[in-house]
Amino acid sequence: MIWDWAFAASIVPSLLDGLWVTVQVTLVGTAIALLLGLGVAVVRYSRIPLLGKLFDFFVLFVRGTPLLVQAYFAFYVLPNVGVQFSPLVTGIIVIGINYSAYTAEVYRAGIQSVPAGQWEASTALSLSAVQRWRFVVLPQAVRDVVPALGNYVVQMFKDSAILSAITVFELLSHATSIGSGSYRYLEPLTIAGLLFLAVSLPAAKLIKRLELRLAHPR
Amino acid sequence: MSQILPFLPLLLNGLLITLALTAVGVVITVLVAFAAGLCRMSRRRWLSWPAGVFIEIFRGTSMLVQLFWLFFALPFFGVQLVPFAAAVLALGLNEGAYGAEIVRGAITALPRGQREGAIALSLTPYQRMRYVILPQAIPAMIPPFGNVFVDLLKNTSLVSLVTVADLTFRAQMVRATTGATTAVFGTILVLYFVAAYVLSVGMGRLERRMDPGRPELRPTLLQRLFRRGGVVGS
Amino acid sequence: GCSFTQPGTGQPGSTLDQIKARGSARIAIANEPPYTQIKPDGTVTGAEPDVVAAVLKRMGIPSIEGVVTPYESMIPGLNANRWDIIAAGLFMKQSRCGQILYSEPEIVSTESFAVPAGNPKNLTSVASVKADPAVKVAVLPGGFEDGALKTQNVPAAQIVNIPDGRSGIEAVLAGRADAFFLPTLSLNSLKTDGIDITPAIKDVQQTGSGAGFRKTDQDLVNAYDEQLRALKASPEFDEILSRWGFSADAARGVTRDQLCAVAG
Amino acid sequence: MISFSGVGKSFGDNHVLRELDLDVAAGEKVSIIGPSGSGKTTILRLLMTLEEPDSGLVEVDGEPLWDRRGGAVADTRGQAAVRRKIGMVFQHFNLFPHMTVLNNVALAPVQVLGMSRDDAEHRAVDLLRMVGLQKHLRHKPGQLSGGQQQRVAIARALAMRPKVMLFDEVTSALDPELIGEVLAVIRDLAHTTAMTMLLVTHEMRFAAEISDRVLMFDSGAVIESGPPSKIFEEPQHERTQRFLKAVLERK
Amino acid sequence: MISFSGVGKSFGDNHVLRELDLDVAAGEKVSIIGPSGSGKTTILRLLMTLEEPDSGLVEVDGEPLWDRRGGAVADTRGQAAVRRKIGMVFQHFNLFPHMTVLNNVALAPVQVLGMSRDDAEHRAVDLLRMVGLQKHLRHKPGQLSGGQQQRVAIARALAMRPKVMLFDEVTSALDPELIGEVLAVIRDLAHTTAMTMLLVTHEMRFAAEISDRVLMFDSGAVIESGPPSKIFEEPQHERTQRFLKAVLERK
Ligand SMILES: Nc1ncnc2c1ncn2[C@@H]1O[C@H](COP(=O)(O)OP(=O)(O)OP(=O)(O)O)[C@@H](O)[C@H]1O
Ligand SMILES: Nc1ncnc2c1ncn2[C@@H]1O[C@H](COP(=O)(O)OP(=O)(O)OP(=O)(O)O)[C@@H](O)[C@H]1O
Ligand SMILES: [Mg+2]
Ligand SMILES: [Mg+2]
Repeated sequence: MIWDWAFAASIVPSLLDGLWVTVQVTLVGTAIALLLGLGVAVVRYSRIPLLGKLFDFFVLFVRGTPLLVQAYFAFYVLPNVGVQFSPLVTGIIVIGINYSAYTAEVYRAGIQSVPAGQWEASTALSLSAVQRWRFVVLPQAVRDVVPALGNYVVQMFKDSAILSAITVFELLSHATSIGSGSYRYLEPLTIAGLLFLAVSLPAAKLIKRLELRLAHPR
Repeated sequence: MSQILPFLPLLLNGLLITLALTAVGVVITVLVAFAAGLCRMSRRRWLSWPAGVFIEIFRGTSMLVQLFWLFFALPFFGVQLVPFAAAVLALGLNEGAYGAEIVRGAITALPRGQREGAIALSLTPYQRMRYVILPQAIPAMIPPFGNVFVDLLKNTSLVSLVTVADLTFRAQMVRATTGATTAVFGTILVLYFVAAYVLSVGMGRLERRMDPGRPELRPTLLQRLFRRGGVVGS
Repeated sequence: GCSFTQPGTGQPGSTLDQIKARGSARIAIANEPPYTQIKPDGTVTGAEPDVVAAVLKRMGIPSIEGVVTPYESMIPGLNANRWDIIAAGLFMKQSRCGQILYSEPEIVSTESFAVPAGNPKNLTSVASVKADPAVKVAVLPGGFEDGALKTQNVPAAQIVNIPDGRSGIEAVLAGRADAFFLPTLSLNSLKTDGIDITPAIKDVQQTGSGAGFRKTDQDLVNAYDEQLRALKASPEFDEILSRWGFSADAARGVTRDQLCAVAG
Repeated sequence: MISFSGVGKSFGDNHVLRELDLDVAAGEKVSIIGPSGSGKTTILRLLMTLEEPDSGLVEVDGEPLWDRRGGAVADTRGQAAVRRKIGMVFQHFNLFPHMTVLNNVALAPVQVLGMSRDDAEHRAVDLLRMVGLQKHLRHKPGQLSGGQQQRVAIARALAMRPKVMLFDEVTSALDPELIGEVLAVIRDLAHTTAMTMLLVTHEMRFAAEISDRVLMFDSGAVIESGPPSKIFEEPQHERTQRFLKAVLERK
Repeated sequence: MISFSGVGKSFGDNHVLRELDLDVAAGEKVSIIGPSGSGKTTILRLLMTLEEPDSGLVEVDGEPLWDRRGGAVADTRGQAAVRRKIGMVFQHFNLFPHMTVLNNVALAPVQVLGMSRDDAEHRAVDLLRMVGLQKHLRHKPGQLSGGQQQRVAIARALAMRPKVMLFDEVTSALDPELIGEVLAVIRDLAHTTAMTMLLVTHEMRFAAEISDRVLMFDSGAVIESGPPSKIFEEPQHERTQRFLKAVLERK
């Protein structure tokens, strides 16, 4: 028998620990990506002279390079310039920044879908730039793009496995580490895959539902 | 930077592997995407159901887990792929699963009348697909496929974790040998970026070329020379 | 590239037959000088690969092909038929000897800590690490040292995983770890300014490595051991090991059974 | 040429056709009128196999197209051959936007009838000349007006040499000043060919002019039928009177 | 209260305003009429700083809003304070769809004027009662009819206590039966407050009833101006006569 059920059962608790780390990485990474992406989108949309161009390039560059290499860069290079973080923190920051480039594009689409009349009405009410974003534009822009953002959260959940390469001890690392101790990869890798599915499939279904609800309110 | 100059050929060799992975990956992605996407839309349960399971599994798990699985677990089922093949298969299946949804989306987005117009002309299902549906759906697929291809290019870096000597793998090697961490990773970041940029510019070109509503081009000289006689100009 | 043989069964044709037919064997290495090293042009060298190459040559197999992989995937990869032989300085110990077959010992070595210059925390033994819970030691996950710390019950919180030797030195320099635990000779080849290498650590057992094989390849191991014995009896063996800083006599002085008894 | 007997069709709870019986003789030109939702389009779509009936028998040219008598599962062998005798023109043209006008018309003859490309193009050019579009062979549908597109659609259907032509409100999607050119083409067809024609239309004057017979439809049944002079001038049924009054007033 | 002198504005080659001079006294109610594209909306948008003039001077309440005399770069310091004196109601309401009616009205007083939430809501309730919507405080704009939405928009503008109110075809987007309720609110404002009002409208009868003065606009210039009785009953300019004739016939 290729598959060893007893062994498979014995490693599940350890893999669940790994899943929990993966979930934590995803949650904190999501918070970073959502906030930073929002900032990037607003700055780019506001056409702030130098910063806007800079952020344009940031988005282009981050989207044009692999997350793995970005993670390596942060992990190996940053300590040389005196920035000290644990692998976990480094990983969370890297994946958060990486995804902020994607969420920024999502927000942009949302902002563009807010009708010009909303901006004009804000001017007519003498709202300041900050107030306009805060009370009028963003609440409407974000609402429409919640499903799209949700899809990126699921994507981030899956991509966080890449952080195992910089020794973040998440689900896949747990699996390979079990492999190094027991010299078996089949069960840990298969169960790790199933755990990823167990989270991402329901999450994706939930987002689909949300999307339908937003598209057809009430 | 000067430390890594002697290793530049090594890195470029890695870049070549990366580009080869991307090129073969693109082919597999497209094949898988069309096969899975079309099967998914089939009315036959035994076609649509497995396609659906395939798509959900490959979209629902990590690319890296898939790669490890194909590399370290699949051999236990008696399937032994060389590293390059395992890598390219993992990439192609994963991105193909995303591509399948693109194919399906583009086809279902076509107005219903196109299919009905084709039925009214007694075209067979194959002819409908070949002459009516796909020629219109494919141009619509190009921009989203562009994103998938760029993703594919970036994901090739993951194969370095299963011993395939791509650009990232070579970079790790050069780094381990020289310790020139910043220069090595800086260099390959730029290389990846340029490759991704060129790829997306190329896809943009293709998109403009394939615009279906575009007026018919005047026939080129070649076409005029080699086209059989017919109704031109009648 | 796709053959449907049942890995482990050796059918059709055992690994020995296959590599003889190919004239080449795939060996797993870790790129950790002086044990293993891959040169920019792709040639594989280092103490263990050089020994393996010499033995294989005597067996009539002229070439080797190196695959660089982390320690943790060496045995799973061997079992998955990703490579034919592990030649990475993968030290023998009980658990490993239970999973794979080893040749007779090829190299024997000692273990040391890489520490910040002056060894500020005065780390000289595993016991001194356990004595101070604030000390963090970097290891390669799945490596011999990782196992050694774990069998001596060093708390997981004190162990920092790093992916390769270079990163270990960088971790010590950056303060992410207080010490980096690796074979003495490996550390010597990684040594840079600001790093000291401690003398051999006393409270880990002396250990050594041989070539690793799948359990189903007993015929290959037998053939290999035969030629290895011949090599070890010749001056060529001294020449290879001294080139990389190891002692040939030390390797001659131990047996596979002794090393396989090492706990862990 | 066409015969419906006991044909029923529902969409969910909506019983669109109930036990419909209807016969059209070879060469007959029949107009179908009636209020929105009465099932006019559904009849044409059944003939075009775009919908499947729930019960009953539909025959074309003596051969069964749908046989669901007693609710049996439809046997669709041979259906393709029967459908080939029918051409259809849609309200929204449904031209293929990625092909030239010429290719739109030549596609099916080459692919379905197996004609040579040259023959098919020659026939296409003849038909396009007939509908007055010989100048636009190389244009894409998007470059034409709605009226021109609809004329291409007629040519495309004719290219298959159908024995029966179906027209479903072919002028409803057109700007008023373009309707005339399309009706002129159909009038011409009606007067010069022996094709059987089934027309769903709201153009009462046109229907009167070209039809041998007019069917008044309501709730999936023929409630009145007869020559145009009778239906339009002395409708018997109260529903027909009301319908005609409403349509004529709207103009 | 409002004064344009020598104001020019083009969009590309399209010279929408040419050397416009225009004065509106404090408390005056002025209606602006004229053909489509003549620049009526542009005037209001300049006042609301939604567009920037190319040249000339715009003053409000004695303070400069735009000073581009000699084409100088506009100095926009102090502009916000001047703009705060002006309220505007748009053709398409532009309510904030994600806020309740109450919050729509109370937002700016809290955020811009720094009123306390309680005070702002009290004022909002008063204003919403005035426009007859006290029952809909907690509704979202999407739940209201167009006429109700436009009345909310008026209340929202009034909540800022503007000295000047701008109305840009505020009834054009409404179903005919809803126009009356909006006009009633504006009529009430015109008769009971001392606000300066600028109204772009096609409702001639309404303009006649509430305005002190009517401006006839064509191609970015005032071609005729005077009390409603004069403009509507004995227009001097041929263009005005033609325009009024066309508008009144259309009704
Ligand atoms: N695919 C469908 N699914 C559900 N209901 C349908 C479908 N197609 C048609 N119907 C319903 O069937 C009924 C008859 O439709 P049909 O299109 O035949 O009417 P019609 O007489 O052509 O009307 P019109 O003059 O508006 O074109 C309508 O109530 C319609 O809503
Ligand atoms: N943002 C803009 N960009 C380009 N042209 C514009 C813009 N806004 C207005 N215009 C042009 O300026 C001219 C005057 O527009 P304006 O909206 O002031 O006319 P109007 O008198 O309000 O017409 P209407 O009665 O149709 O509302 C028009 O020709 C219009 O096309
Ligand atoms: Mg219809
Ligand atoms: Mg206007």
